Amino acid sequence: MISVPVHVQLLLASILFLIGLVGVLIRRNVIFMLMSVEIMLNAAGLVFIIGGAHWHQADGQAMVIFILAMAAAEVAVGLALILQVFHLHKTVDVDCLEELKDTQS
Amino acid sequence: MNTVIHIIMIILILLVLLTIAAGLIYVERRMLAVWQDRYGPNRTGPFGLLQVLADMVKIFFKEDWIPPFVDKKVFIIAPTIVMMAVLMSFAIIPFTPKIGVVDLNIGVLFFLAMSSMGAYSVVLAGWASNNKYALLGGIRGAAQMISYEVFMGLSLMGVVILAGSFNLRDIVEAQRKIWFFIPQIVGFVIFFLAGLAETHRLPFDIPEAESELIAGYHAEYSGMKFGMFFVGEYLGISLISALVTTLYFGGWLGPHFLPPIVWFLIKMFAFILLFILIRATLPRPRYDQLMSLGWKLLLPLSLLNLLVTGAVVLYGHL
Amino acid sequence: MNLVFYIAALVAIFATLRAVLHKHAVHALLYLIVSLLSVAVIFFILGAPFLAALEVIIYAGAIMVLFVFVVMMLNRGEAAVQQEKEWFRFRTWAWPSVLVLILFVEWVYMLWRGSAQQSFAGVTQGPIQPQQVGELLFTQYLLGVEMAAMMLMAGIIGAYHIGKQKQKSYHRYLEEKSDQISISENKTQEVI
Amino acid sequence: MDVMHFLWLVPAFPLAGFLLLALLGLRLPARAIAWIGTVSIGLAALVTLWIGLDFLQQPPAAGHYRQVLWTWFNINGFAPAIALYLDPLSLVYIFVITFVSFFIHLYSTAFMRGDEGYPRFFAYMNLFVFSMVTLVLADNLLLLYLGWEGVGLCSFLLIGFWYRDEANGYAARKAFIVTRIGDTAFIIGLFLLVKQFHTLDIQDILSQAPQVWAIGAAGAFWVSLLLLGGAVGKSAQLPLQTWLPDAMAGPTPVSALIHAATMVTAGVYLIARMHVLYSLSPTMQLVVAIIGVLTLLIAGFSALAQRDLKRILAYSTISQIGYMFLALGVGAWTAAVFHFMIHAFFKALLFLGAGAVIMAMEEEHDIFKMGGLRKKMPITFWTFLAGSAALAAVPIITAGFYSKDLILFDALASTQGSTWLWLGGFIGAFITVLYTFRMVFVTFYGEQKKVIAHDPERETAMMIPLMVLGVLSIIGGWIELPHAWAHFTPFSHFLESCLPATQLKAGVESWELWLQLLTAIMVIVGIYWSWLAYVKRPALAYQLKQTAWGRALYPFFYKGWMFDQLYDTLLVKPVVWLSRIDRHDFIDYIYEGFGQLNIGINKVFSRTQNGYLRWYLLCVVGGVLIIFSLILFV
Repeated sequence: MISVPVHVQLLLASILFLIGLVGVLIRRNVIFMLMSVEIMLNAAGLVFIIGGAHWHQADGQAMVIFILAMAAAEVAVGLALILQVFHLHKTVDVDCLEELKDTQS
Repeated sequence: MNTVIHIIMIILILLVLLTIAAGLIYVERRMLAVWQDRYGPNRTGPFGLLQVLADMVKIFFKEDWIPPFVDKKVFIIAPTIVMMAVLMSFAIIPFTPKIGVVDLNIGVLFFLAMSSMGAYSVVLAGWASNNKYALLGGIRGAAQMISYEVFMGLSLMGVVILAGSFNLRDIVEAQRKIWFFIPQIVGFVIFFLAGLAETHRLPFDIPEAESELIAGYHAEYSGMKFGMFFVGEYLGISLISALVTTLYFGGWLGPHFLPPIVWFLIKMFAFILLFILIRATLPRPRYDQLMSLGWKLLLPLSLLNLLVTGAVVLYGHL
Repeated sequence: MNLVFYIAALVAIFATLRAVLHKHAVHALLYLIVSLLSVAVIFFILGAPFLAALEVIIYAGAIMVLFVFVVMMLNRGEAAVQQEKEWFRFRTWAWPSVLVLILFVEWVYMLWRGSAQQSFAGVTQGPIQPQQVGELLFTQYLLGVEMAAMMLMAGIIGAYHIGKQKQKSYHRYLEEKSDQISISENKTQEVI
Repeated sequence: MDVMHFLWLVPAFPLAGFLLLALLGLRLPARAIAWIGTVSIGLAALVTLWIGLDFLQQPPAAGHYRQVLWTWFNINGFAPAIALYLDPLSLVYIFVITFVSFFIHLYSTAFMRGDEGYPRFFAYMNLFVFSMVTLVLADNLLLLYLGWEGVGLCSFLLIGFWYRDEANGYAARKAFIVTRIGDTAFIIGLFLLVKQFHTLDIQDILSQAPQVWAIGAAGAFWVSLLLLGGAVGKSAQLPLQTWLPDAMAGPTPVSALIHAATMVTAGVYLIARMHVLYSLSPTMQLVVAIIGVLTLLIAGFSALAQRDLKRILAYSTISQIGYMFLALGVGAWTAAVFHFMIHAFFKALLFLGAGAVIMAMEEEHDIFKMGGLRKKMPITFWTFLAGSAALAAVPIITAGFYSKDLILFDALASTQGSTWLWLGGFIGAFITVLYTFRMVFVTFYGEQKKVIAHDPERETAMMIPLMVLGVLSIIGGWIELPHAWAHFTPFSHFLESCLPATQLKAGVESWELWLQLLTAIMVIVGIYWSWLAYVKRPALAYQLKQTAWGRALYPFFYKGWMFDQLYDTLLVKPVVWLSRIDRHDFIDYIYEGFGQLNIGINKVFSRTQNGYLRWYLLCVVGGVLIIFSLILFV
């Protein structure tokens, strides 16, 4: 197959992960935040695949299947929440959703 | 050297497929006419055979107009997705033991992946057109396609269990004893229905229903972009027919007096004709009827089929 | 094949960056789909064809369609792009970016130090077949599969319940009737 | 099919009854509650009877039957099992427990009718029976301890059953805390045993102990002392006897079942069960005997001065258990168990009769405000008289005579016995006669001072237990006749396989008849005196009270030899005083400082909870960054 060094492969995964992280941190639109979370999940899956390929074991792939299932469930609930939030607040701005703050400060 | 032959084969298959798809425009119109007791195109050339050429010329030279209110990039990308997805899917079809683009281990999954990509063309075309009919069509199309994809995949798994492989060549080889449409008759019916919905052919052409959505998601398209949707649909029909042939009807297998490729094409054309026959005969269901048929009947049925198949195979192993 | 890996990696990085930074939701989603497809290619190259297919079918094919759906349903138009531009200020992205950059530097340092200490060869063995993954899933990780199934069920029910909007009847008569029903329900709950 | 396999049903039925009542009790009608509560015990009693008959017909080869249900836990090879162990000793106990409980439950269905805590009462009672049966059937000391604490809990719950009255809650807490002192000693003893034998299996310990310890060894001394502490607490013996009179705050059936018939004799059971340890430590055995004698005297004198019907019975219970301890102390194991059985019959009977009287008198406890009930309540009177006669050990015709006489004889004639012990027991017996018949005469003779509001004799459910137990109090003793009369001793013969026979001094056989004669005279004299003082010439008792001795001793006895006051002065007051002067001690400031610190930190950190999701995420990233930096560069 390929002979790319493992640390280069991991570098790709970490770059993808960090891009996702940046996305979560800098976007105020909830949909974009959810997308960025998906990017991060995907990058984590990539690490599993790299590990599985490195040691030539199927466990990594099994883990990624779990990640897929988890992502599917999470996105379903998350998008339903976004719809409901949009329905109530007429906005997708995450900074408007700050009712859960400590009132004393 | 090998690579060169490979590339030549890919180009040849592409050409043949596009020709067939274009030819199907003529075939469909003629056959519809036969079944509806009229003539169909018969002016251009003998039996109207040159009608295909005329249509092609028309499509190519029509003004390729992009409405000003659309989202330009997405509007352009959308029709190419469907073409790309369908043509990519053909890569895994083993026409004969020798002819075929790639011998992929996960062939069936690759087909499913590509068909799920196909959903985007409908959604994006509908959304990019910035037109409420188109958007409705797009939403309908997306819901229909991702719903039917579920049990399309599930119904295929019966075949996969019986053959023990995702590889289409292995599946064909596994049918030397018996064609899978006999043990997998339920799976075959479900797959065929799902194929109809996947290609949004009549009677499941709800995303583009002329009578209610004025052509739905491709209402704003014209020229070659429309041509891509148009040809893409015929390619889709061919793809489903080829897959049904491969998965359930023994692919190239057949008595030796004809070469394998001929057997394959005969079976494939039979199913294409079946598609056209269904279009000619059945009325369009309502949208909610389509969805409840899928989720409430086909999904449990395909799960049951999968369960029974798995149990039988397991029992056989024991 | 190494070349394919690098190309796919570059495409993935570029598309992901565009997806994260794009102002337009649908375009960003398209970039994200491209990114997922190229990750799928990388999966394939790394000897995980099964997961590559699943990545396309589930991630790119199903999950992203849900996103597109929601974006289409919200349908916020050109004003949304303006708003995104407004939100996207130096003040917003400077600090997070610096932090993440530091994190990145640390990770790179860690990866390189690790690779210097220990020579990791690239992948040379053949791909792992779907059969192996399936056997593993239904033997060693059976409990995990069951739990994933339960989680999906919970996700479906939760999504249905959360996403369900209250039926709004526009007919005066029907509305009154539904009010009455809700009052009587409250009463019965009090009695109980 | 072996009948013994159904042994687990004996604890299972009461447990099932408890669970049903605890979960559904509030939703069920009173009749169903009564049925569940009583029938579950009745079934347990029937299973016991069935097993007992089988045991008598074909005794198991080893003399006992062991049923392992499951392993409780396993830590480093220390694996106590949930196992039931049935031998003659435990058979006698579960027989008495289940049957007496059944009759008391039956009685309670009528006695407690209309009480708002009806389901709660039966739930607790069933839980008690379950715990008691577990205690008795336990195969190892840890399971025994579980049952031990279970009965303690039920005792606490039932003493404070009418918890709205503060005094009842106080009595419940007192009982709980005082018995807890003994239980603490008990569990320390268990620790010692585990350290020595690495097991808590009773039979293992009993078989290994003689090999490990010589007679008089320090280990045996300490273990038996600590176990005695537990037994003393549970059985209300000196010096932990103060809780039992107050425990009469609970409903009368509870006093009958828990504080007379069964739970308080758990200490006797424990010592009889671990008799090998006491045989190895003669000093401790002597201590047991002395405790028994002292207790029976102290409690007897206290009973003489009480006015509350139930408190008389409570002190009498303490005194009778003192007899059992005396028997244990002189090595008359079977005599102790025999007296336990007979005592369970007549004391339960007396309490139930007292309950009927109190019910008729509208919650009046003072015997001097009753009187003349003989004609109005004939069944109660005659059964109560039978029970009193058994308590006073009226010769030949009552069961109490056979058991108490055996103890007195053994106190003198056993190798560990002595004249002093016998004399104590004898005086105690005389006092017993006095206070018993004082109670009977004052309550049932004389003129009637109060009208009967609610006649309990109409309640069949209350009268049947009285009659059955009355009959048992009379005939129960005939299964063990004195040696001097005949060699008919099936009871001690039955117990022989698990309890050694009493070692008698040489040439004492002939004394027995003389002793019996002495006892008989003493009883008759005692009855005559009581009759004289409380029926013939009531002024006599009053005059006696007015003498210098009477004025000094009467309040002293009335307050139970001032033990409560003594403990109050010695223990409670100093602790209260210490805690009062040390109310704001420096340790509190440390904790308050922690509290203040927390509040301050909370003020600082609650500013970070500003509701902005992205801010939280940024903090997470910052944290991750710090952790990575630490991993990489430190």
